[in-house]
Amino acid sequence: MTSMTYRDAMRAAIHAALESDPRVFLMGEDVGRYGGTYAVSKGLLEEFGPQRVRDTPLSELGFVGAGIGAALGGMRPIVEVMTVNFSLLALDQIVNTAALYHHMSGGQFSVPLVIRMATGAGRQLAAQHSHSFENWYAHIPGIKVLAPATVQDARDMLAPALADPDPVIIFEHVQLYNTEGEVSAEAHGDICTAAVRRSGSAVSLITYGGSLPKVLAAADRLARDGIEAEVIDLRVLRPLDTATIVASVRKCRRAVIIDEGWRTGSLAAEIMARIVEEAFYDLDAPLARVCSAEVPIPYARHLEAAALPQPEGIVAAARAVLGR
Amino acid sequence: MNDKDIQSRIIAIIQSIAPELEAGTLRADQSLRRQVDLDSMDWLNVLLAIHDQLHVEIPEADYGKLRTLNELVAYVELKLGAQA
Amino acid sequence: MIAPPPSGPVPYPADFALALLRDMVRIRRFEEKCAQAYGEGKIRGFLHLYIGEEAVAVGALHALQPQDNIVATYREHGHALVRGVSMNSIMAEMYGKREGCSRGRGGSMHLFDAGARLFGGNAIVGGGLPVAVGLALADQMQNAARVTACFFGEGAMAEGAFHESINLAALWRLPVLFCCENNLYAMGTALARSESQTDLCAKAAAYNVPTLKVDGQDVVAVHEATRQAARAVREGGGPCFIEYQTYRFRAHSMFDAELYRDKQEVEEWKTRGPLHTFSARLKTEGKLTEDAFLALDREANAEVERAAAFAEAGSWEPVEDLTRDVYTLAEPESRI
Amino acid sequence: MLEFKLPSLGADMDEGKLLEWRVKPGEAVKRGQVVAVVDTSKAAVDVEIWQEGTIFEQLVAIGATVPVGTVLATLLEPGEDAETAARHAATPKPTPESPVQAVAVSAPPAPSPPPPGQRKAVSPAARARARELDIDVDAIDGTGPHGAITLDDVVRTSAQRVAAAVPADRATEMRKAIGAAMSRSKREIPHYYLAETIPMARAAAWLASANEQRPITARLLMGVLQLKAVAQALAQVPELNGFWRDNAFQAAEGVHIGVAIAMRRGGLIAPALHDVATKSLDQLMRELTDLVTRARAGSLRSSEMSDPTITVTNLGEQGTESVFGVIYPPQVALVGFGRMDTRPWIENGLPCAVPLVTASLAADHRASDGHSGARFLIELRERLQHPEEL
Repeated sequence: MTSMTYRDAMRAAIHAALESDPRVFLMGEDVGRYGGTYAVSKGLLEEFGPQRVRDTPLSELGFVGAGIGAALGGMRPIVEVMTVNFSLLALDQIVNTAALYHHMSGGQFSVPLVIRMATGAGRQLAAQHSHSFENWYAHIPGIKVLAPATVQDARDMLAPALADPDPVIIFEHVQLYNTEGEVSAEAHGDICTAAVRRSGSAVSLITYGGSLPKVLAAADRLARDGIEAEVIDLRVLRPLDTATIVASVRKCRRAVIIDEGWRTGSLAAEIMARIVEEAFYDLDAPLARVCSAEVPIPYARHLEAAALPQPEGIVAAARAVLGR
Repeated sequence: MNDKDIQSRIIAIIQSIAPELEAGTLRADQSLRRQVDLDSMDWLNVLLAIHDQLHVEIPEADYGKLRTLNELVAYVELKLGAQA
Repeated sequence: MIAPPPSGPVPYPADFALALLRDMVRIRRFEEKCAQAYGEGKIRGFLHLYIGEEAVAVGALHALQPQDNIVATYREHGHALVRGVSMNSIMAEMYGKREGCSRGRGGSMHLFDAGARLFGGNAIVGGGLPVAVGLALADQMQNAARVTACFFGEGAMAEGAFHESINLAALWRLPVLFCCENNLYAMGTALARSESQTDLCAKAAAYNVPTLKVDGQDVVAVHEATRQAARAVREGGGPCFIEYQTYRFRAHSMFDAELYRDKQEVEEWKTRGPLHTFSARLKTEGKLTEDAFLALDREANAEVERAAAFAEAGSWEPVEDLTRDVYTLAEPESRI
Repeated sequence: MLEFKLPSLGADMDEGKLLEWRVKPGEAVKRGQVVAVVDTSKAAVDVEIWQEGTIFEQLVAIGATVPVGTVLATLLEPGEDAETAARHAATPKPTPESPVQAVAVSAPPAPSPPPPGQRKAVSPAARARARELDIDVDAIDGTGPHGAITLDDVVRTSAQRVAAAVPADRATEMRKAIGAAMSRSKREIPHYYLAETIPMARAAAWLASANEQRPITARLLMGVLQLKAVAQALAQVPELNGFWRDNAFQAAEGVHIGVAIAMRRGGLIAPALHDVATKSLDQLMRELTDLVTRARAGSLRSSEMSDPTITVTNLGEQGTESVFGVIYPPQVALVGFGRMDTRPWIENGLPCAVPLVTASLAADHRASDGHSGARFLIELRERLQHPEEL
């Protein structure tokens, strides 16, 4: 086992992909000479050259569309959209081209494209740079959506994503880049199942991406009072691993979903709907969720902290469904 | 719904209020409330159930026409016929 | 006043000239059949006909090679026919049948054919441009001697997609042929009411891209210009922009009342129709007789009738296949 | 013979108004020729014909609005003349088979049954009511999805159980309890008895009109009016409302009337209806209905059993003319209502048939005497003459 940061793990994954498959290339704003906004691609330009590590003009619609075209043309592009906030400019290409092509062409064309985006808040970047829209993308049939939350997943989910013949979007929460973690030698990262990060039986705490550390902290605090919470890391937001979610809720009979998106129409809402559809008779308490306050994420540190899900809120929600 | 169905539905309603009643022993031509111990509350509940399950409005003024099971069935059938 | 009808010698042997004419007639009769089928309720949704602009698709696509990539728009029946997509499968697609070239899922605006490297119609104005840039990028990275021709109307030049795409292509010297079919009206908005700079070539030249302006009604001029541009692009000269000045004789789609242009202008442009002007030139040069034209027209009509019958007899895709192909690898049901 | 039908000219066009014919009967037409002008939701549109032939008959008049597909005109095919055309006219045309197939709506995954050995599927509502009626859900077989137990299953089970249980142990227990209370009452309490006949015409008329404005679900019973009248009368005679403890009378603050409820197969319970004086008739009716239902289902709360400040027994239409009850210690009074029916009565000197009820009072002579008992019954009678104030 070696220890590395989430950022180093993702760079190692990209490096391995570039090295092992000539069809793979990285394209995005400042991924080359600047080394990547979050320094994920530092050093790759020097090693692989400008053809395979391509800085693009500030044209999200343009270069995401170009990524789609290159995938149709036989390449395996990794397109980096600096953050999900800028991906709104490229939504038309993702929704109206990438996601539709295989079905609408009657199965003739596949788009083996990976798009990576930073996401989430917590760095005082204010409203326009702090969005969480994973649920928008997880709503779209035809694409897959991943949210690696651990360093191991950051390293191991890219390869299966590149191997997948359909578009895959990988969300990397900004608060995770600096986290450290153990990484095993050989890879084991599938892109279709959720993971039980901490087993327990009192309540299921279901979350993904940047919220995982907060949920694990909350679970530790609950454990001090003898409440053993189970923590589910979704890892894949589309398709949702409903089986793992329902199995956990059947065991614990209570669930709290922690989701940094806004509550209304959130991924948490979708997960609650599936639990009620499939595990209604196993519930001993109403489902609960902890989401961001429905407000443009403010700049001031204390306000941003108040807007986002925090361990205290997660503990309180867990206690509420336990009635303790 | 013919009168056979209506009768069996009404007997089921009375049984839900007076579980001890055996359907067979009920005489359709004699006073219902004398054969089955139904006080005014029970009787109101019977009419309520008929209203809910058979969607028939029974004003208080008609109570007099509903002494026996036959009268009750005929009354309900007449009302249902009118609505169909 | 508009220019006189196309004229002058046809520098091609008779068989090639007749091939050009045949494709134009095939498109014309096919589109007329579509209008009829739409009236009978067999084709639904939106239908954008290519009548009047046939010379652009025929002239341009005959100047490209089978291995080239084609990205088109929702007015793409003609392009699909000239690229060799079977008329049967196109008509079946319009009828929504499983035998359609997109299994009945795309309809008139979304014709796809992997074999013909037709990467689709596209109902989003300018939607195909970034995709074309990507295809060319892939070819450049794989040293494939391929040209990606993307067709779009002058309306698309007001979309961000056009500017981002042509800038990327010029910046990375990608083998893209930007084919602008300027038919003077973006749906109901005339060119001067949508573009501050109406000289479209000047607009494209601002991106350091060589441009050509050609009479889109003259299949010879179209063919020559496209051949010259395609050769330059194929040799790695970077992208090229061609403006084909053309005109659609019918409404933007089924139906609009054409309140935005007057009937007189339509009649004037009909005097510059691509079919009758080209066949007149061929007759004067003895490469075509009236009987030969009638035979060619009958042959086109027969092909159209066969296509309509094929589509009529086609089958509906079973509803059980509704979610087939949403993903390439069939996902286990519980996972979606 | 060919038919020229109004074509559908757009995705959202269902009908069109014929503005103009561009051709006349007898005129030859070619494919693609404009033969008419039709007005649609957007604007007037030239309509082309896609058949060759000569116009035979124009079937739709100018100005008429017709749905898409209507035959506007008939045509003679090239080389066809009028009378051969007539013979063809009768052959019906096959209509295109409709493309819309029933779309299989994929039902959402039904909650799968709990794996065997796992505990039973019980709906939250059912689980809550079962806890209230202290019923063991595992003993119930459910009628909900996959055999899940529903609220109805619990209610039905409890009703059956109570009905079944009473004859066995519960009834004998209850009998013993009633026996003990009654014999203690007779032993310790010096009862005195009074009775008064009360005209009920006004009350009955008021009740009939009140019930006309109420849906059946909110209909009032005469018994509720009687209970409220008792509570109002007690305000004038408080010494009948309270308890005899440590050899002294303790007056009760509120009026909580123990309503005597006969169990289905024998036995009697008199749970309390609280604060009768301050509640509306509608609220009392709702609470009485709930009280009777739960009493018969055996699910009374202990608070309801322990603290009535007076008891009322009402034999209803099946009862006798009058009833003289036995006081429930430690209460000091019991009011009885006999069967209400129409009997002869003198009103301002004239004989008439009036609905009457006999109200009786059994009271503890240690706490009150005949004089106050009589004042109570007269006040009760007076209250029932003003039903609108109840």
